[in-house]
Amino acid sequence: MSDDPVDKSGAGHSHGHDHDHAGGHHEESWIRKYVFSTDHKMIGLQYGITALCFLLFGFCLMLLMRWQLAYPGSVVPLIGGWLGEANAPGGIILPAFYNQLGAMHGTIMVFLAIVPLAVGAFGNYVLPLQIGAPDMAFPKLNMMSYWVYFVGGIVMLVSFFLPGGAANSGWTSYAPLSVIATTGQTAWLFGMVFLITSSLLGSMNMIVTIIQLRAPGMTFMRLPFFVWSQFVTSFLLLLAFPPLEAASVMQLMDRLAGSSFFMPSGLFVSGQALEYAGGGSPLLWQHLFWFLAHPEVYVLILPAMGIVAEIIANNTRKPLWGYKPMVYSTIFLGFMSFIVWAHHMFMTGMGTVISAFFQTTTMIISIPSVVILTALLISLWGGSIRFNTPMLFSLAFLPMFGIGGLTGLPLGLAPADIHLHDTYYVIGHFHYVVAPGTIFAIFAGIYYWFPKFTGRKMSEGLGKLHFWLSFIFINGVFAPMFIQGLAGVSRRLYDGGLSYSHAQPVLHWNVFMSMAAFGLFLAQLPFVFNFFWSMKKGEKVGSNPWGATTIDWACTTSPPLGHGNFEHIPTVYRGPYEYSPPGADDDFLPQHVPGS
Amino acid sequence: MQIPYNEEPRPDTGLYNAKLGIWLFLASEVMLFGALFSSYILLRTGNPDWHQEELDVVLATINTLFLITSSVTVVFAWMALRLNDFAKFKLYLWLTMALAGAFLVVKYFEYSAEFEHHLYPSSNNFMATYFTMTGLHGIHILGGMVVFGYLLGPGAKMWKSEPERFTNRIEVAGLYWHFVDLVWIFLFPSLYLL
Amino acid sequence: MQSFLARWMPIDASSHGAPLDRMNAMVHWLMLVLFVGWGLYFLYVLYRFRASANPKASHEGAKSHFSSYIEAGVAIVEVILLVGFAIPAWASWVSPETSDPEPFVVRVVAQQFQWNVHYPGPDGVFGPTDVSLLSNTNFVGLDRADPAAADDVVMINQMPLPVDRDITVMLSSKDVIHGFFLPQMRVKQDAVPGLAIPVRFRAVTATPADGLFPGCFQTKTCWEIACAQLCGLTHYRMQGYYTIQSQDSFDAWMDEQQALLQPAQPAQPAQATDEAQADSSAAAAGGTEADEHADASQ
Amino acid sequence: MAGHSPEEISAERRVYVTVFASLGVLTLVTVAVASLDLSTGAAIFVALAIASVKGSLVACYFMHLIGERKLIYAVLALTFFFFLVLIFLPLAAQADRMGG
Ligand code: HEA
Ligand code: HEA
Ligand code: CUA
Ligand SMILES: [Cu+2]
Repeated sequence: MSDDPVDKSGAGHSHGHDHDHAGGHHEESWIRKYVFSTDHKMIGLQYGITALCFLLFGFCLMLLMRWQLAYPGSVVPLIGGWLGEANAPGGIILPAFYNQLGAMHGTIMVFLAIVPLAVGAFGNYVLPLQIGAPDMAFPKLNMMSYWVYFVGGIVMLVSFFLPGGAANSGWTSYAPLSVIATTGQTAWLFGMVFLITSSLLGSMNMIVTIIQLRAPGMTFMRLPFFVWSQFVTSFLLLLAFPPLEAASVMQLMDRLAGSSFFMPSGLFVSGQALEYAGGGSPLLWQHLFWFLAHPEVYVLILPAMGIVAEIIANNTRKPLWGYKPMVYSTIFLGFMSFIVWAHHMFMTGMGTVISAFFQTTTMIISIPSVVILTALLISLWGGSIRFNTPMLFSLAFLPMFGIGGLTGLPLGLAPADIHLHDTYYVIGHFHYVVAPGTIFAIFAGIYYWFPKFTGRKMSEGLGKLHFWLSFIFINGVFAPMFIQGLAGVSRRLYDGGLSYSHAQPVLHWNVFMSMAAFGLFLAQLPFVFNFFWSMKKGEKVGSNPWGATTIDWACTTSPPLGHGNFEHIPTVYRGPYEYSPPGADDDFLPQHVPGS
Repeated sequence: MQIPYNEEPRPDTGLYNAKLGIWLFLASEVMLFGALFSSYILLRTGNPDWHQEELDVVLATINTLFLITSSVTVVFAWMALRLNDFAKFKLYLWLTMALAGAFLVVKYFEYSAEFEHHLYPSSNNFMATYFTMTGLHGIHILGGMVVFGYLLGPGAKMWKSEPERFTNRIEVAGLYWHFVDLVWIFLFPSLYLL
Repeated sequence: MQSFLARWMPIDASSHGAPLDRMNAMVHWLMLVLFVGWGLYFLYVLYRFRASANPKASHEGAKSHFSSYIEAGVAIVEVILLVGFAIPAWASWVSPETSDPEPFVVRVVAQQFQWNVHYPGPDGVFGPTDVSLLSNTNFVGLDRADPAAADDVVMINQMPLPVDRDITVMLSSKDVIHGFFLPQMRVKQDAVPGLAIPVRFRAVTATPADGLFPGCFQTKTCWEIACAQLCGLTHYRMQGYYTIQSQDSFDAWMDEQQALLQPAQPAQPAQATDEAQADSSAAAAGGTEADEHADASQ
Repeated sequence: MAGHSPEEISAERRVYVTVFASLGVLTLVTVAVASLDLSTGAAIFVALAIASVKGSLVACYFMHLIGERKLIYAVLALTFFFFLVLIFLPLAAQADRMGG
């Protein structure tokens, strides 16, 4: 195989001017290289590491909750004493603390872990390589996005130490509860303003990069599917996030300046009438929140689909089946995701017409997902399937996303949602899409691109162990949630439903699910070990260890990979997945290699 | 390393990077202010006891004229650069800064007068909307001034090294500035006149 | 077909529940068919096209178009579910056909962390309420001075209802958003402060004898009003109790309440009777403790 | 992109000055109309119509949207559609509620 990029230096680009680009060709200082780096690869890694830490942190918050759900009101073992007297006197979690954990688990997982991983890390690192760009279009802005994200994360973390603790009104922060909540909510809102700003800068950068910096010959229909998924995702981030930014500002006004945007007249809390002007609308908050948050859930899944598509094409050694329908479906999905949001609000008293509208759009939006999933499934047909670790995670993604997606259908039909809304059924639905869905895709991506990050492969043995244990345990955590949900167990219950009689027949599942969650935690140890061990000791590999066709594998592999990525910008001659071309010796024909 | 299309437009899109970037940014700004306008309409139509305060139309009209004028000066600054007239450019951009400053000063007096009449965001939802929208708009003005300040100060060096790119920067900053003007054009009647 | 989900779901004692459950079951059948079908295909493909068995991949892959038919099939079934079931079912949830000329109306006012139930009494007219009258003894702000209020009954966390009547619950909230959830009635509705939302349903089965309080809290056989929406600290125990009774026993209960109201004292006795009527443990789960927590919620 | 020759630029300048004058006039017109005591509906319509004209002038000439690239139009069309969704769907939801 050829590691030499095609020599067509800077075709189509002109570099007329000398300029005093700081540190351009000189040895960069440590700070410029590792901290305030403008290299998209370093920024991608910064995003990745930070977000993995948040993922672990979010998981740990959840483990505390799962302990409480399994054994309500009993002392948290091992770490109970460290949780602080205000939160867990004597190691027993208080309701107030449980609510903080829940709100922060949701917020951290969504905004600080998964989105930064899927978009910040993979998007940043892989995307410019896949389109043959020397960097992102605006490297300094890229650096800024990361640091703004970082500050947002710190604000969220620090909020645990405020009087009254972190935000405790759910990740949805429904008003008026959130408006009258403790100071943690203010920190949450400020944190969100930072996180949203970061996403905006990042997505704008990403779109410009994709449109402007594609290598010669890289037409839109030759883009790897991963790039398409990031492209659509970026538009969702760009246009759906600002309304929540506005809403956060308005909620801040309500909390700090005493306005009443989300406060209706005549509230009477804890035996006292509140002093305020009134006339606001609690449902306005919900509209603005879900206007963001529904597109947001596709932000969580689209990059995952992109990663999975790359890996499936590579490991079936054949082109993706239905690349074009997949691309069109993704665009359509992105577009539709702006007009389904109120399916989260069926129970707020919706009339017939509006609910019919949102039910219809919700059913319509399920079709492109079906098309994408079907295309991926059919892509397997006729392949020569290699079951390496990235492929295992990618394959598992399909039925797991299937379960999550399919359980979205009854929720999308308002009459069926009457019974299921705000029960564990919803929790089960979306965790199937984000945990064994997106997290698995992210694991797959880490195993797959690790050689690009480090020049070494991760251990396959440990990887497979990680996969099988995770697969079993994660289903153990989430499958019983559907049963509990059907039984009518509400979500966000401090005691997991203990005091409700209709919950009694399904209560025993709580222990089972929590045990599976602890098992899931243990199952991550091989991964963490593998991750660090392989950086130093993993098998050394060449630039293109998987025999891949996309041009991220055409540049020499990191660490030598310098700022600028390619010695010469490659020229692209064909579509992204020319695997097993008829009549060729090699079973893959990279995009940048000339010839038939 | 050099990022392509910082100066010259990419042939197939006809755009240089920052131009596309700023329009995307403005698109997100449309959604930001859109959400506020949406809230304003929803709260106002949904509340039978809505109370619209009388605001100072004269000051707001003056401010509107300031902003419109500053939009002209900023395009003139850009034109001056294209004619290679750096001195004129500086003059026009300083003028823009001055007009923006004047806008904020007037706004300051407006706010003080409102506080004196005991009108705060907590008074009613009209005042809350008013302060939030004009406040956010004011922050955008301030942001614009910071950008112009940079382009007149340390950023001006680029005129020597990469004049094309510098001219582009001015165009892009101008686009942002016109947008801020445009938002005001809608804020003015919705808050002061209706 | 319904038994498929009914195994896990609470029993359904309402008139509108059966079609909802049926629809829910139908969707789940669709899901199951898709999942099992694709699942079998998936496993087969993984086995048949493993690299060791199929060392050379086919460039074209699948040639048939059967997937388009499946996609079209899914779309058609979804359209049928939507147009044939979901939209009409929602329309009748929003405004059900009533057979009662006069539905039985009751107000439910949610608050952190209890359900206040306000009956109009035998005269069928709600006494006026006002925010300024709200207090820790007058939970719905009822103006007892008004004649229409004289026979009004206010209960905390207790909601007896007559069977086979069209019932309208006018739902509202005093503080934050709560979720009014009657699992056996297939009723769920957010209680949004500032709005009064009518929730209409009809119970077709009375609560079984062992489900009637007092004492149901220990035996776990009662029917509960659950709070579905996160509303603060004690959201998890914002529990009420409702019973569906024959019209006779409901009337008898209402008479008892009227007798207790006789001294014609405002508010106070009505509350006291609630406490007395509710079994100790049930009351403990509702009113009294909630007040303690309410202070902490700010 | 606009040309660089001095003639073209001075033509451009004339356009800008004209637009500026129109904006100024329209501002005064809005204020004048507002003092006319129209019915609420008419007042809102007139004020927003004038604002839209002014906005279009700024967008078309100062921001040279007239003669901008297709790509930018596409982005703005998409944004405008979502903007309308954001304004009108919540209103529609508020209008169509259970129990009227
Ligand atoms: C990544 C995230 C993600 C994704 C992709 C989805 C996808 C979907 N979601 Fe989900 N959803 C969430 C995240 C997500 N959701 C979250 C976080 C919440 C809760 C928020 C909260 O309240 O806190 C939620 C809540 C939620 C609700 C509100 C429920 C309620 O509160 O009452 C609804 C209602 O319509 C809904 C519907 C849907 C639908 C119809 C889809 C569709 O797009 C799904 C389409 C997919 C398919 C139809 C699958 C196709 C499958 C096959 C073809 C078979 C394959 C089989 C094998 C491989 C074996 N979702
Ligand atoms: C992207 C989103 C996301 C993700 C990934 C998860 C992941 C998980 N969630 Fe989460 N969850 C939410 C979003 C998410 N959740 C939201 C939005 C809510 C609603 C909150 C609310 O009510 O407001 C919620 C609520 C929620 C509840 C309901 C609580 C309640 O209602 O009271 C439960 C209960 O079990 C739960 C469990 C879990 C579990 C067991 C996981 C597990 O899958 C976690 C698995 C994690 C891993 C496998 C990570 C492993 C990490 C590493 C290995 C890091 C390695 C590090 C280095 C190498 C440096 N979640
Ligand atoms: Cu009330 Cu939850
Ligand atoms: Cu959704």
